[in-house]
Amino acid sequence: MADLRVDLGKLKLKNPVMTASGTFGYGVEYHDYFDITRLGAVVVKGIAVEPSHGNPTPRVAEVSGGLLNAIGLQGPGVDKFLHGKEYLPFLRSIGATVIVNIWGKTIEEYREVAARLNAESAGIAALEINISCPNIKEGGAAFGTDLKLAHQVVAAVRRETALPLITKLSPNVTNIADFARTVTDAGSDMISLINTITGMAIDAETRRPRIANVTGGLSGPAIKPVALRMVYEVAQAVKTPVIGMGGIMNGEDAIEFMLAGASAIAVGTAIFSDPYAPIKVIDEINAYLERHNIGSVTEIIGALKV
Amino acid sequence: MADLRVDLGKLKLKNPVMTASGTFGYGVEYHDYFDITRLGAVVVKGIAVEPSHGNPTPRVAEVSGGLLNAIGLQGPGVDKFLHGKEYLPFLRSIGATVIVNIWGKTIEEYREVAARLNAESAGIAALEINISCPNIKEGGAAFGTDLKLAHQVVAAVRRETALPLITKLSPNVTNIADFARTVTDAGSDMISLINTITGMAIDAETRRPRIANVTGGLSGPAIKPVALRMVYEVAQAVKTPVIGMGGIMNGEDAIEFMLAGASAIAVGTAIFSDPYAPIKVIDEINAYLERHNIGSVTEIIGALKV
Amino acid sequence: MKIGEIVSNKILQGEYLQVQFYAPEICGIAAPGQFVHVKIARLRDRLLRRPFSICDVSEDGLLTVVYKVVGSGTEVLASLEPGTVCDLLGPLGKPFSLPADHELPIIVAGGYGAAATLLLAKRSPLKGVMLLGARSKEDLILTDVFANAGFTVKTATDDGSCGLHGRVTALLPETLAAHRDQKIKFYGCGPTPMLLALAKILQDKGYHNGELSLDHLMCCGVGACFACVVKVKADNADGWRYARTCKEGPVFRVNEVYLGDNDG
Amino acid sequence: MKIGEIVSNKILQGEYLQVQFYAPEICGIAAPGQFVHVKIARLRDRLLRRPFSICDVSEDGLLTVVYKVVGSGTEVLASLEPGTVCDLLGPLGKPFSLPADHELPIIVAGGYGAAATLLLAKRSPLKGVMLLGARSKEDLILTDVFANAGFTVKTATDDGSCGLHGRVTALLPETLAAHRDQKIKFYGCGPTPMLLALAKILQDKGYHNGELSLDHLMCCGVGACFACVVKVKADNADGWRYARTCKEGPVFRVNEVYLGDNDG
Ligand SMILES: Cc1cc2nc3c(=O)[nH]c(=O)nc-3n(C[C@H](O)[C@H](O)[C@H](O)COP(=O)(O)OP(=O)(O)OC[C@H]3O[C@@H](n4cnc5c(N)ncnc54)[C@H](O)[C@@H]3O)c2cc1C
Ligand SMILES: Cc1cc2nc3c(=O)[nH]c(=O)nc-3n(C[C@H](O)[C@H](O)[C@H](O)COP(=O)(O)OP(=O)(O)OC[C@H]3O[C@@H](n4cnc5c(N)ncnc54)[C@H](O)[C@@H]3O)c2cc1C
Ligand SMILES: Cc1cc2nc3c(=O)[nH]c(=O)nc-3n(C[C@H](O)[C@H](O)[C@H](O)COP(=O)(O)O)c2cc1C
Ligand SMILES: Cc1cc2nc3c(=O)[nH]c(=O)nc-3n(C[C@H](O)[C@H](O)[C@H](O)COP(=O)(O)O)c2cc1C
Ligand code: FES
Ligand code: FES
Repeated sequence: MADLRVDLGKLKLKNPVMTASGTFGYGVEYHDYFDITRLGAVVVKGIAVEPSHGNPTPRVAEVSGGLLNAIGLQGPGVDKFLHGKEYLPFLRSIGATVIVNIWGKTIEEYREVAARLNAESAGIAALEINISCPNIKEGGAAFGTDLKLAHQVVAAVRRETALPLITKLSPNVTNIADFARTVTDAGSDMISLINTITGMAIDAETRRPRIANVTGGLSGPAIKPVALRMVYEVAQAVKTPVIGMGGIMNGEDAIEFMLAGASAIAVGTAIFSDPYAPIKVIDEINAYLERHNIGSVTEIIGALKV
Repeated sequence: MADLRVDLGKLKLKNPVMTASGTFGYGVEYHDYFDITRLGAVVVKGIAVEPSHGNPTPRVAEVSGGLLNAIGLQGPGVDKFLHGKEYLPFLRSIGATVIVNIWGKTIEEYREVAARLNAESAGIAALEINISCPNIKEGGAAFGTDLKLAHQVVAAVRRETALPLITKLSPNVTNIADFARTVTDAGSDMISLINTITGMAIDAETRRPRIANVTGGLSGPAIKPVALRMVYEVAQAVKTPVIGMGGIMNGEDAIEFMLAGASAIAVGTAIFSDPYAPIKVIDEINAYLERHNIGSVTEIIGALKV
Repeated sequence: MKIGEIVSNKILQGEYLQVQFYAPEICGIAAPGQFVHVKIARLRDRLLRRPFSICDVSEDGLLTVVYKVVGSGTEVLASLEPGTVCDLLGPLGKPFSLPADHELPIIVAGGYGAAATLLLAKRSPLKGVMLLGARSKEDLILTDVFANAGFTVKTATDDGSCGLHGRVTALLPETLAAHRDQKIKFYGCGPTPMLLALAKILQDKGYHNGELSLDHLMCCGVGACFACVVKVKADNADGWRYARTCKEGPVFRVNEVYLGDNDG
Repeated sequence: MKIGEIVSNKILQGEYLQVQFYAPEICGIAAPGQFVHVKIARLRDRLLRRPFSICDVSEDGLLTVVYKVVGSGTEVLASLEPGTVCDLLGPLGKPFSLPADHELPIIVAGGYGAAATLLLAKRSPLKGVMLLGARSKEDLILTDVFANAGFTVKTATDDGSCGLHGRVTALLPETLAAHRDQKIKFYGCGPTPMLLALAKILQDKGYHNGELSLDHLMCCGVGACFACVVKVKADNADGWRYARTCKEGPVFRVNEVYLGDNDG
């Protein structure tokens, strides 16, 4: 067994494999399938101050090599997350490493959810700020596609908590490295990427969009080359540890992200195809390292030969 | 047979199906397979002032649902294109509708290639400006990801020619509609999109990038949802006729792009899978229209019900 | 035999096919109304599993699914030869609760709803009535199997080719009249518009003792992604919330079903 | 039989398999050294065709390809049963020119190079010498077929398990010595490093009468995309240009091959 531990600055993990927010619920849904404490970390679905309905249906459309979704961040709100038994209390009780993905519609909402989680942070290993949401105060410009807003939201959250902070970048930008620099500047300890790429699917027969929200986010193998490229660009641009994701289906994909510079990775859409995917990825990373006589997974981080 | 003619302002086509630049050579390569004058237009591989080697090899990598390429615009240069018998003279001789895709490393180079083509424009139906190239004078920033540069290059070409002008947008930007507005402003008569999305592929065994250029452009079905979304956004933002492309494999895909607002479409990577793809797309569009009792293909342009 | 191996795969009737998988563990614990989430071997460019109701289970571990070819996944499924191994997840979802000993089950079904309620019919202590609707005669599946299970089968078709000419819900009044003196438990499974219509009739008439199986396009199938939601009544300002049909459903109590604008 | 139908598909020897397609039109016009571009049925998530040299053609329209499983495409190809129909494009590429009546062909081959030169051997007026290299004995394919075609076969293996222990090019000196008085035409087909080494030897020694088959990862296969290029000598400032191996090649004259830094 190779040494799978990774060190992301303030966050130390038993292995580099996380689940991608929104694809693994709150963990409890998969604990019947495997022991989720084996994961490097469980990243839960986005949590906001208030409960939220999410978008109208249909919310998903399957496309070539991927999935388009516009779930719209349905969720229980921070109160229920902190106290409802199937949420954080469950994760605490089994001892999972938990990363809480957070979102808001204004900077104030981001700040507040971070403050609330900070106040009852037992069992929370880190916060992940999802900045791919539209800022309703600023007329809908997404935080994640505007450098100034991105800085503001991260800085606001940073002031509320000493918890390790991950900022999750949107790929729908011209220059991802600029965003990596800005959020690092604003106090983010780590960077995760990529979130979904905005896309659209149309039913030629009905002439309607295939998801009610018209556009949605593309995930899965279709986006892997774009994700790899962005992880590489960010790892070149900043020293901040990077968590890579986007279309990881197996251990080989995970290795590729780590070679490109990711210190950890997350498995998302693959879980819908195979609930055991995250565990298999751990095993396959280990097998790769053993086959190549590599003692520690840290040796492959950024080890791409260019 | 439905009426397949489309009208893109200054450019009138017998049907809406073109080939995507770089995937159909100079036409001659496919004339053995089918009569290429049947196409709405043949868009040739990018032409520059000088001949160009292109990038080192390997230049392509196959990925899930797509292709990553960094051909690097290998080409004969405008002189040979105008006079070499397997280039424009051949296309003229068979009476194909020809669109010449052009590129340069400086604004001056764009201007010059446009001027040269303008001077011997018999048989040229339109120019398509590929703005996805890095501007070597401005330190490598791609024309297509900088609003000011995009405007300048289109305006410079516009001054050289009265030929119908298409500007081909890069998808690697935060706000594609801004680019559509800018190039329209600068005098572009039409807009084509999308060019490839920058991506990367890594060989986990050798730890090397799978293409020599490290990054390359992603094309094929993997990018279709992103392409459809951008076509839709641009069609909403400007009145300029739109030529849609990105992952079109069959007639149904083509219909989807037209519903989203494209007045014509181009088939690219699909040709590598099936050289007859563009002709099949024409036939399948016709079959769709007949099945739905639609007399003219123009009726479906932008007819998405949202 | 391997787990997930296809044992037979053939036309059942009209457009419907029937596939049997070797799945002893799932068979051992499956309850009526639950489903399996199937990864279809060879459907390489599609990631998602396909959900199918469990139609029947046998003691020797054979799980039956009845399905119709509607797209690429079911097309590939239809082409799979016995011996092919598929990856099945299940049983998933909240099942129907069986009627109590004295309750007469009235099942209202359309489409593959007949398949999704067969196990319920087989396991009901009292044998009741099956009201089955379809577009046309050849789409009325499993009628003999329900009859063999002791149910009275009444049918309605859109084109009048068999049974009542019209909607299946139109069979309700005479059925209710015939069983006026019995305690009835209602079950429904079929296309969403049919179920919403049925829920409205039942809620309006005060027939609260019933369960409807409402489903929607699924991704994870286990409650993790919130793709598959429908609106159910809720104690909040809007009066509804989105419930996950894969985990909180597909079976909901009649009274839970939200009758306002329900996109689900 | 349908065009493109697989007639047989089985192990030839060691790691090599042999597939036969029914392709009468291609067989009718195929020349030595050309290839077919195969769309592999069922490889759904991969778009590209796979190029394979035409190993042999028969009068009844059977086209033979010899291949090795190296990735997903060839893996799927190996699993295809007779009766499966594949879409073949071809014959593609510039062929070898046959030796003139009085020219003695000396073929230097490695890997699937033996398959790519068999038709050449069969059609050569004078029967010459086949120098075949491989890693090990079991990779030396088609030696008997070349012998039957009248060729003298000499072998070299990296591990010394058959023939000369070493590189196939090391067989050249004695072969040339043995045929000192004849006009020789050289042919080469195999891995790029081997061909570059061979080209250097031939160019250095002034043996200009020869052709080498150089190929590279392909997309379109017809000269349209510029994916498959290798460097060839050119009359420009750099002394080289990228030539498309699918259209301008795969066969190039010995003298065309660029011996500077050649990434191709
Ligand atoms: C809980 C549940 C139980 C089901 N049980 C059965 C069953 O017993 N027998 C049966 O034939 N079908 C059943 N279905 C529907 C079945 O899942 C779909 O027909 C199947 O997923 C379609 O796959 P496809 O690849 O062939 O079609 P696709 O190409 O994916 O889609 C074709 C069409 O079917 C629609 N569709 C796709 N997925 C679903 C879905 N999950 N639910 C409804 N419509 C869908 C699409 O919107 C589209 O219009 C069930 C669905 C659910 C959610
Ligand atoms: C003109 C030509 C003729 C050929 N003739 C034969 C033949 O007769 N028999 C035979 O076994 N093979 C031949 N090849 C190689 C064959 O095309 C590849 O082995 C095949 O495409 C690999 O497909 P795959 O999906 O199995 O592998 P992939 O998963 O695509 O790749 C696996 C490995 O093979 C390499 N590879 C992929 N494509 C090619 C390629 N086109 N050329 C070289 N390496 C490649 C990849 O870089 C990778 O390392 C020929 C190639 C060319 C260009
Ligand atoms: C159904 C679905 C829901 C998602 N919800 C969230 C979310 O709540 N917060 C978030 O930051 N990302 C969310 N994502 C994005 C994923 O976490 C991940 O960044 C993206 O899907 C790319 O990884 P993948 O290709 O492995 O899925 C969601 C993705 C999917 C498919
Ligand atoms: C091999 C290859 C070469 C290309 N060369 C060019 C080019 O010279 N000029 C250009 O504007 N676009 C070029 N493109 C982009 C295509 O024209 C098209 O915009 C893109 O591939 C998306 O369409 P598709 O998915 O149908 O291929 C090239 C694409 C490929 C795959
Ligand atoms: S399908 Fe994922 S929550 Fe129901
Ligand atoms: S493979 Fe396209 S030019 Fe050779």
